[in-house]
Amino acid sequence: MDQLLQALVALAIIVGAGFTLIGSVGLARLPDFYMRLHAPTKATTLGVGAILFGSVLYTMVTLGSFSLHEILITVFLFFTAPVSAHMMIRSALHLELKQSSATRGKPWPHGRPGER
Amino acid sequence: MITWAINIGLALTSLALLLNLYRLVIGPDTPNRILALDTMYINAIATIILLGMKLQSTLLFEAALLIAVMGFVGTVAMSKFLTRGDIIE
Amino acid sequence: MRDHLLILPVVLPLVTAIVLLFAARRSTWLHRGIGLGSTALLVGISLWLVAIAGDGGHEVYVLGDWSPPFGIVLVLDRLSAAMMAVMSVLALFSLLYASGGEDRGPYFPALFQFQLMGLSGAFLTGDLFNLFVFFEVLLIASYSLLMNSGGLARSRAGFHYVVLNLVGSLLFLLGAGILYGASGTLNMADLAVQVSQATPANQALLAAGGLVLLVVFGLKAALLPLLFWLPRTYSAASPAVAALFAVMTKVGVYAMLRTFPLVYGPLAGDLEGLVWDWLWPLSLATMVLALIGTLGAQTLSTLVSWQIVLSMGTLMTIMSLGQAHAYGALIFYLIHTTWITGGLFLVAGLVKSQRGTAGDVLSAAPKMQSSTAISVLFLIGAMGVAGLPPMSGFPAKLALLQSTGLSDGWTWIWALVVGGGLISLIALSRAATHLFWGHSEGQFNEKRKLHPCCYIGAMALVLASPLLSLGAQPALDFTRAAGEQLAAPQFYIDAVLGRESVSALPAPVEGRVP
Amino acid sequence: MTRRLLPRPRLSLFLFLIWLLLSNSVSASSVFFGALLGWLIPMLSHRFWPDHTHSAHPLLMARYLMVVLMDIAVANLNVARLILGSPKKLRPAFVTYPLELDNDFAITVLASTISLTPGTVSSQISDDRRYLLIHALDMDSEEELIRGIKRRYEKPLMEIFQ
Amino acid sequence: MTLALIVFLPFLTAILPPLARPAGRSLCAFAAGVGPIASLVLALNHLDTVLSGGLVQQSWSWIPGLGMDLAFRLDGLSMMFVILILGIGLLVILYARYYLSAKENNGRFYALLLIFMGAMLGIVTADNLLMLIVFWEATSISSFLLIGFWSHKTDARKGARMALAITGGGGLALMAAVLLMGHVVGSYALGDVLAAGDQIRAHALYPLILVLFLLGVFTKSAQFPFHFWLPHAMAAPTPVSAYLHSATMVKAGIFLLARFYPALSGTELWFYIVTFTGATTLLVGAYIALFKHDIKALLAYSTISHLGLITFLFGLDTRLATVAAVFHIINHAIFKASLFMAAGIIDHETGTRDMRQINGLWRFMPHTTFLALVAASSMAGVPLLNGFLSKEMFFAETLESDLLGGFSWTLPVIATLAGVFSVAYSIRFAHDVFFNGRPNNLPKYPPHEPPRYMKIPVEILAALCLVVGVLPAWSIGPILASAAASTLGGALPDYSLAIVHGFNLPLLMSATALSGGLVVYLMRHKLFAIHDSWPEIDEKVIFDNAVRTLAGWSGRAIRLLENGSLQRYNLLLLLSVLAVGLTALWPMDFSSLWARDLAPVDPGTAVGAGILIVTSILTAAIHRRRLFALVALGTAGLMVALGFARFSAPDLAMTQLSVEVVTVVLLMLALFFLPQSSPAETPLLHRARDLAIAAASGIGMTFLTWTILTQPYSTIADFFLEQSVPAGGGTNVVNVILVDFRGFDTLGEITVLAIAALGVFAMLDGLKIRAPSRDYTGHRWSSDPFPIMLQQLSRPLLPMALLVAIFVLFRGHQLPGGGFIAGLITAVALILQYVANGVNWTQERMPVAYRPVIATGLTLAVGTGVGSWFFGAPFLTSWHGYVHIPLLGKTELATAMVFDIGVYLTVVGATLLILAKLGRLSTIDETGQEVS
Amino acid sequence: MELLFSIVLGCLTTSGVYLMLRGRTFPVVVGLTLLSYAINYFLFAMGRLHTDKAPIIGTSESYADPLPQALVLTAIVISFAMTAFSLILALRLRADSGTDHADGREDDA
Ligand code: NA
Ligand code: NA
Repeated sequence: MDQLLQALVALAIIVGAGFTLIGSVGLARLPDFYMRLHAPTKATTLGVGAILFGSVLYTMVTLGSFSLHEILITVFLFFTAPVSAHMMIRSALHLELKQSSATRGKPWPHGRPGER
Repeated sequence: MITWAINIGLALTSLALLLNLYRLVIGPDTPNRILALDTMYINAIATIILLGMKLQSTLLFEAALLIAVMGFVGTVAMSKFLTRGDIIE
Repeated sequence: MRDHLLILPVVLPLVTAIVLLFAARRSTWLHRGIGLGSTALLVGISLWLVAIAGDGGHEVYVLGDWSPPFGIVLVLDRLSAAMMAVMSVLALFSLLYASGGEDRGPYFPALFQFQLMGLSGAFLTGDLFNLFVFFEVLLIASYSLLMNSGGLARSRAGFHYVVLNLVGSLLFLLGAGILYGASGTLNMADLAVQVSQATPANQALLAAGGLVLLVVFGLKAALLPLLFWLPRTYSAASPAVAALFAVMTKVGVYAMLRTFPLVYGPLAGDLEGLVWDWLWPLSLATMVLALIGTLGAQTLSTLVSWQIVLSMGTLMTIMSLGQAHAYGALIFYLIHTTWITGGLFLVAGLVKSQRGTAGDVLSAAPKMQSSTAISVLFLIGAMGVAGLPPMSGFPAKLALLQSTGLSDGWTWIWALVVGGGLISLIALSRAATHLFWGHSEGQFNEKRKLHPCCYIGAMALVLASPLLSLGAQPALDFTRAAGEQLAAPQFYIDAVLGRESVSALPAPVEGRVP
Repeated sequence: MTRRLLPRPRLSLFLFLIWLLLSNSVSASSVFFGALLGWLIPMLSHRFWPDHTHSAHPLLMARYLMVVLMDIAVANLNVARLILGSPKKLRPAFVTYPLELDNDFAITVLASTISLTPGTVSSQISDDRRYLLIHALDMDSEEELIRGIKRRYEKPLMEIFQ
Repeated sequence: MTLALIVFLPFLTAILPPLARPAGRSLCAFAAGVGPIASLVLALNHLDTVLSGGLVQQSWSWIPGLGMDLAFRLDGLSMMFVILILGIGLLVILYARYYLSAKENNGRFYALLLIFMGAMLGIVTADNLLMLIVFWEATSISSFLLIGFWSHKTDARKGARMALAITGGGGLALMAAVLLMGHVVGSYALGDVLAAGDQIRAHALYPLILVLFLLGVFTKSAQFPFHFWLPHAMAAPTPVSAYLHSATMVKAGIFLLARFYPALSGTELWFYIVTFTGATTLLVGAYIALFKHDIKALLAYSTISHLGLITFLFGLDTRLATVAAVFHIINHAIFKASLFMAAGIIDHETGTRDMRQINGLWRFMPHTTFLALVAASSMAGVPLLNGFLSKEMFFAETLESDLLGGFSWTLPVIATLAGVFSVAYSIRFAHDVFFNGRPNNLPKYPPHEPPRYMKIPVEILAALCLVVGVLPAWSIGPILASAAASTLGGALPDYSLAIVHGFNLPLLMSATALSGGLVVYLMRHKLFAIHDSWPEIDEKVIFDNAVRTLAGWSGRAIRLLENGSLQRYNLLLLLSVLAVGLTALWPMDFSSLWARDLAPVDPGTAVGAGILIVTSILTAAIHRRRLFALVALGTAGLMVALGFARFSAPDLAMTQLSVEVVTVVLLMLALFFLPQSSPAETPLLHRARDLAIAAASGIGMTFLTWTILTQPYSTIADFFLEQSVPAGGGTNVVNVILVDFRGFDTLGEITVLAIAALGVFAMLDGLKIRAPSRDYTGHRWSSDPFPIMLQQLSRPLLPMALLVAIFVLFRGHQLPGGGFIAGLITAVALILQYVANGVNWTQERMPVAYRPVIATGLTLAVGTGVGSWFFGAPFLTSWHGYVHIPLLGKTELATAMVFDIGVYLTVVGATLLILAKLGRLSTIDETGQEVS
Repeated sequence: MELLFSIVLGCLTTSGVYLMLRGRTFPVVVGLTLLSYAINYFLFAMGRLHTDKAPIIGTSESYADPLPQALVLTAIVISFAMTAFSLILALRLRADSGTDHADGREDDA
C-alpha cells in the first residue's frame, strides 16, 4: 500500500512537473500571443494541480497526517486562471496584437461583434 | 523513489522557468511579457511546493498560496494598465 | 513617570500625533493647542533629562525588559540630554511660528509630532539598527513636512533630498549589516566591546562598516562632497520646517559623536581614530566651500543654509580632533548654532511674509511693513551666527578655538574660523543692507501684518542666543562634562552591559557561540 | 432577522470550510474560530459578496463540476499534444459565441469553464452581454464548437441558475 | 559695582531716548544725556585715586570656563579715555539736538550713540582681554548702524558695510591675537598679560600675535593701507563723524597700542611695523587731505594723518614718545571734534560741504568762523594752541630715534614734510571756507549763525584748545601724567609742558612746516592740476566691486558645484562609498575566501540565481521602455522572494511577495501619469562612466558579501532561539523578535509607514495632473473599465482573502505570518476591489476611512507598550500565558498579539490610504478639463 | 553557493546603481527598488546562508539566525514606504515642472 502510494506521489509529481514544463514550452514556441496563452493557462494550471495533489498524498505518506490545505491553492488557481487569461487576452486585443495568418475569424475591436 | 521524483520535478520546473524567462526577454510585446511573468508565478508555486516536499516542511505552504494570490493580482493589474492606463479609477 | 522617563520623549509625541490623527485633517486652534502643549511638555521632559544626566553617569532604559545586548536599550547621557533640549526648544518655537498659518497643510500637526518622535528616538537609542529605524522615522516625517505645501522649487529639491536620503538609508543598512556580519551584535556598547576584541581579519570589515556609516552620517551632516542637496532643500522649505531642519543636520553630527568615539575610540585598538583621518580634511574643505557659498548666496534662506553648512564643517573639524575638550566645545557650539540658524530661518520667513513676490532675495524691494521689528531680530541673529559678542556665537567660537589647544593643524581651524567670521560678516551685512536699508520705489499693495505667533516664535529662538551667552558657564560645564563622557566610553559600556569594567571582561559573552 | 444576523449563510459556510482547510485540522478551536469568522467576516464584507437572488441547485452544480473536471483533464492531454506537435498544423480561430445566459455571474462561470477546457479561451464579452468572443487553439468547425459548448456547459448552467 | 555702572549706564539708558521721542527732540536729547552724566560723575569720583597713581578694579565671574570675566579697571589711561568719551559724548548729544531734524528718528540715533558710548567705555575700562573683544566688536556693530543711519543713501549703506568689514575683520584678528596671548600667558586678565611682556616677546608665537594684534589696531585706527574706510564713513551724520571718527572709535586702536605697550613693545618688529605704518599714514593722510574739496573729507584725511602721527610716536618706542602720543590723543580729540562740529554747522547752514561753493562765510557767521579758526590753527600746530605742544614733542622725538642707523634722518624729514601738508590743508580749510571771496551757488542762501546752543559744544572745545595751549601743566598735566604712567606701566620720563622750550631744532621744524605749508597752499592750483591728472581712486567703488566680484565668483563656483543635478549628487555619494570601501578592504587578506567549506550549488538555485541576474540586468538594460522594465522588475522581485524561501526565511518570502505586488501596482499607478519611455538622454561617455561606477559597486558588493560569508561568525542569535518559546511565547522566532524582543523597531517601522501614507496624502492633496488619453502605442483607452469576469471573481475573493489574512495574522507568532503579511494580504485584496470595481463602488461598500484605521493601529501598538507600565515593567514588556477555555482547551494569550494587530491595522490603513488617494487623483484631460 | 549568492548581489547592485544614476525620475525609483533588493539580501546574508533551518522552533535541529531576517523584514517595509513616497514625489515634480527629469528641467548636461 505504502509502495503504491509512494509511486502515486512520484507519478503525480512527474506528471505535474511535466505539464508545467509543457505549458512553458508552449509559451516559448507557439507562434502568436493568442495561441501561447492557451499553454500556460491550461497545462501549467493542471500541472500545479497535480503537484499539489502529490503533496497531499506525500504528507499522508511521510507525516502520516491528513492534509488537505493544498486544495485551497488548486481551487484558487482554477478560479483565477480563466480571469487572468481573460484580462491578458483583452489587453492583447486592445493593443491589436497580430494573430498568426492561419487564424480564422476576426476579433471585435470595440466590445461588440459586427462592428468593424 | 519520491526523492528522485522530486528532483526530477524540480529540474523540470526549473527548465520551465528558464523557458518563461526566454519569452519574457524576447517578448516581443508587453502582453507576451505579462503572460510570461504570469506563467512564472504559477511555475514558482510548483517549485515552492516541490521544495517544501524536498525539505519535508510545511512552512512554505502559505508562501505558495501567497504567490498564487499575488500573481493573480499582479497580472490583472498589469493587463488593466494596458487597456485602461489608470488601474485604480 | 520617573521610571519611564527615558521613553517619554518617544511616546509623548507619538501619542500626540495619534490624537491629532483621530481629529480632523486640517489644523485648528484645538490642534495647535494640543501640539504646542505637547511640545512644551517635551521641553519640560528634556530639561528633566538634562538635570538627570547632569547629576550622574549614564541612565539605561531596557525596552521590553530584554537585557542588552539582546533587546533594545535607550541610553541617556549628557550628549543625548543636550540634544533633546536643543531639539525640543527649537521645535517648540518652530511650531509656534507654524501656528501663524504655515501649519494649514493636511496632517501638518501630526507630521510635526512624528518628526519629534523620530528625533527623540534617534537621540536616545543605544542600538545601531534602532538608530536606523528612527532615522527613517525622522526622515520620512521631514520629507512630508518639506512637501507640506507645493511649488516647483520644493518638489525639485524634495525629490533630490528624498532620493539621496534613500540611498543614504540603504547605505546605513549596508553599514549596519557589515557590522552585524562581522561582530554579531547591534547594541552599540556591545559593538564597542566586539571591536575592541576583533581579530585582524575582522578588523578590515569593521573598518569598512564604520566608514560606510561615516558616509551615511556625513550625508546627513552635510560633509563635503555630500552636501550639495542642503542649500536648495533648506531654502525651499517653509520657514518653520526649515527652522526645524536646523537640527536635522545635527542628527548626523550626533550620530557620529555617539558611535565613533564609542566604537572607534580609545578602546578600538588599531581601529582607533579610523574615522577622524577622513573627517579632518573633508570637514575643513566643507568649511571652505560653505564660505564660498555664503558669499555667493542670493537669498537670505540660501545664505542661512550655507551658514548651516559652515557650522557643520566647523563641528566636524573640531570633532576630528578626537579629544574630550574638543567634544565639549563642539557640543556647546552645536547648541548655539542650531538655535541661531533655526531662528534665522524664521526671520527669513518673516522677511518673506512682508516682501511679497520679492521674497527674501537680496536685492532692493519696496520697504516692508514692520521693518524695524524684523531688522532687530535679524541683527541679533546675524551677530549670533557670525560669532559677534555678546551673542552665543562668541563664547562658542572661543570655546572651539581654545579647545584646539594649538595641537596639530590648529592654524587651519583658526584661519577658517576667524576668516569665516569675516566672510560671514561681509555677507550678512550685505544682506542686511539689501533687505532693511535700500528700498526701491513703490509700495506693496496689500498690508501684511506680522502674525504674533510667527513673531514670538522667531524672537524666542533669536533671543536664545544672547541668553545662551549669558548662561554660557553652566552650559559649558555641562557640555564639557558631556565631552569627557564621550571620551571615556568604558563608562557607557559598563552602564549598558552592566559590567564592572571593560578590561576585566573575558572574550566570549554568555550565550554566544563561537 | 436571520438576514441581519447571518447575511450570507452560504458564504459563511464556505468561509468555515476554508478555515478548516487553512488550519488543516478539525480541533475544537479550529471549529470555534472558523464558525466565528464565518459569521463575522460576512457581517463586515457582505456588501462585496454578489447578491444571489437565484438559488443554484447543489446537485446540479456538483454534476456540472464533475463534467468540467473531467473535461479539464482530457483537455490538457489534448493541448499538450498540440503544443508538442508541429505548430504549423494548428488551426487557430476567433469565434463569436451567442450567449443565452443572462446574468453576470453565470456568464462568468461559463466563460471560465470555456477557458479551462480544451483549446478555448474566453477573450471578450460584448458590452450588451449577448456575445462571447472565444479564441480556439485548434478548431475543426465553428458550429461544432458552439454546439458543444451550448450542450455541455451553457444548458446545465441555465438549469443551475434558473 | 560703580565701575560696571560707568560702562553699563549708557547701555541701560539707551532705551530712554526712544521712549522720550514722542515728547520732542529736547527731551529726547536730555534723556540721552542722563546716563553719560551719571557715568561721568561716577568716574570722576575715582579721579583722585587715579591721579595719585591708584588703580581701581572690579570684577564678576561670567564664563570662567573660557577665562572670560566681567572685569573692569580704572587707571590713568582708562580715566583719560573715559573723560574724553563721556565729555565729548555729552557735547555731541547737545550738538545733535540741533543737528538732526525733528522728522528724523532722534530716539534711534541717541540709542545707538549711547550703545556705542557704552562699548567704548567698555574697551577702555576692560580688565579682561576677552571682555575687551566683546566691547571692541560692539563698537564695530554700533558704528555700522550709525554710519548707515541715513540708510536711504547709497553712500551711507556702502560706507557702513565697508567700515564693518574692515573694522570687524580687524576685530577678528584681534580676537585671535588675544586668544594666543591668553594661551601664552595662561590668563586673560589684563594685569597678568601686561606683566608677562617678557614671556610674550620670547614666545615663538610673538610675531604672529603682534601681526594679528596690529591688524586689529590698524584697521580700527584707519592706518594705511586700511585707512580708506574712514573717509567713506563720513556718510554718517556729522555728530557721528565728530564723535566716532575723530574723537573716540578711531582712537580705540590707538588706545590698544597704549594699553598693550608694556606687553608687546620693545622689539625691532614692533618698531619697524608700527613706525613705518604710522609714518606712511601720517604722510599719505596729510597729502590727500589737501586735495579734498569736501570739508568732511578733508577733515577725515586729516584725522587719518593725525592717527598716523600718534601711531608713529608709539612706534618710536621711547618713553618720551609715548607721553607725546598720549598727549596728542587728547589734543587731537579736542580740536578735531570741534572742527567736525563746525563743518556740520556749515553743512547745515549752507546745504553743501563743497569748498568750491562755500566761500567767505565770515561775513555770514563770524562767531562760528572764529571758533573754527581756533581749532584749525590748533590742527596746524600754531603756537599757543594745544596742537602745537604735542606736535612739538613729536618733532623732538623723531630727532631722538637712532634705530634706523644711517637713515635716522628720514624720520624728522617725514615729520616735517607731513607738517607742511598739514599746515597747507589747515590753511585751505580756513581760507577756502571763511574767506576767498563770496559764496558760489549755495543750496541755502544766505547762511546764518546756527542756534545758540548748537555752538556751545564748539565753544567749549575751542576754549579747551586755548586753555591747554596756554596753560598745559595746569590744565592737562595731572591727567596726562597719570595716563602716560599707566601706559608705560612704570615711572614717567622727565618732560615739561612749557609753551616754548627755547629756540631749538623742533621749533625750527615747526617754523619750516608753517612757512612750507603756506607756500604749498599758495602753489595749490599747480598742485591740484598735477593731482587731478592722476587717476582718481574711489576706494568705495573698488571695495564694492571687490565684494561684488567675489560674490559673483562665489556664486558661479557654487552653481558649478551645486548644479542642481541629482545625477551629480548621486555620483558623488557613490564615489564616496567606493572610496571608503576600497581603503577599508584593501589591506584585507583574501585568502580566507576559499578557506571555508562552501555549500554546493544545486541546479534549481542556480537557475533561480540566473533568472535573477538576467532580469536585474534586463531591468537596467531596457529601462527606457518603462513598462518592460516594470515587468522585469516584477520578475526579479518574485525571484528574490523565492530566494528567501530557498534560504530558510519563509516570513521574508511572504513579505517580499506581497510588498512586491503592491510596489508594482504603485509603480503602474505612477507610470500612468509619466511618459511611457525615457528619451535617450546622457551622452555615451556619461553612460560608460555610470556603467563603470555601477560595475565597480557591483564588484565591491560581491567581494564584500563573499568576504563576510566566508568569515567565522558568532552572534547574539542563540539568545533569541532559546528564549523565544519560554519567554516570548512563540515558536516563530522572527515574529517574536519583531513584536517582542525588538518590538520597538517595529513600532518605529509602522510609524514610518503611517507617516509615509499621511505624507503622500498631503502631497497629493489638491494636486491636478494631466492624464494621457491614449496609451503609448496610440490606442485610445478601452471603454470598459471593469470587465465582468474580473468583477464577478473579485467580490467573493475579498471575504476569502480577509479570512486568509486573519489566519496568517494569528498564527504569525507560531508559524510564518504575522501582522505585516496579513496587512499586506488584506491591502492587496482591497486593491483588487479597486482595480475590478473602481474606487467609488468599493468606497461605497466600505464605511471605514483609512486615517482612523492607521490611528487605531498605532494606538494598539503604543498602547501595548504603555500598558506594561501599569505592571511596573518597561515599555513594550510583553506578557503571555495559557488559559483554559471550555471547549477550546488550552489557548495562548499574548500581549504581543495585540501589538501585531496594531501592526496589521497600520499596514492596511497606510497602504490603502496611499493607493486610494493616488487612484482618486483629480486629473486633467487633453483639453485641460478636470476629470474626477 | 556563497559565491553565487555574492554574484547575484553584485548584479542587483550594478543594475540598481546604473539606474539610480539616470536622469529621469522613474528609472531612479526602479533603480532604488533594485538596490533595496540587493541591500535586503545583503543584510539577510549577514546571518549566513542556511537551507532547511527556518527559525521556527520545533521544526529543525538547528536554526538560521533569525535576527537578520527580522531586520530585513523591517527594512522591506520601510523601503516600501520610502518607494511609495518617492514615486508620489516624482508625480508631483512632474505636475509642477511638466517634465519627468529628476532636476525638474528638460535641458540635460
Ligand atoms: Na529693503
Ligand atoms: Na571755498
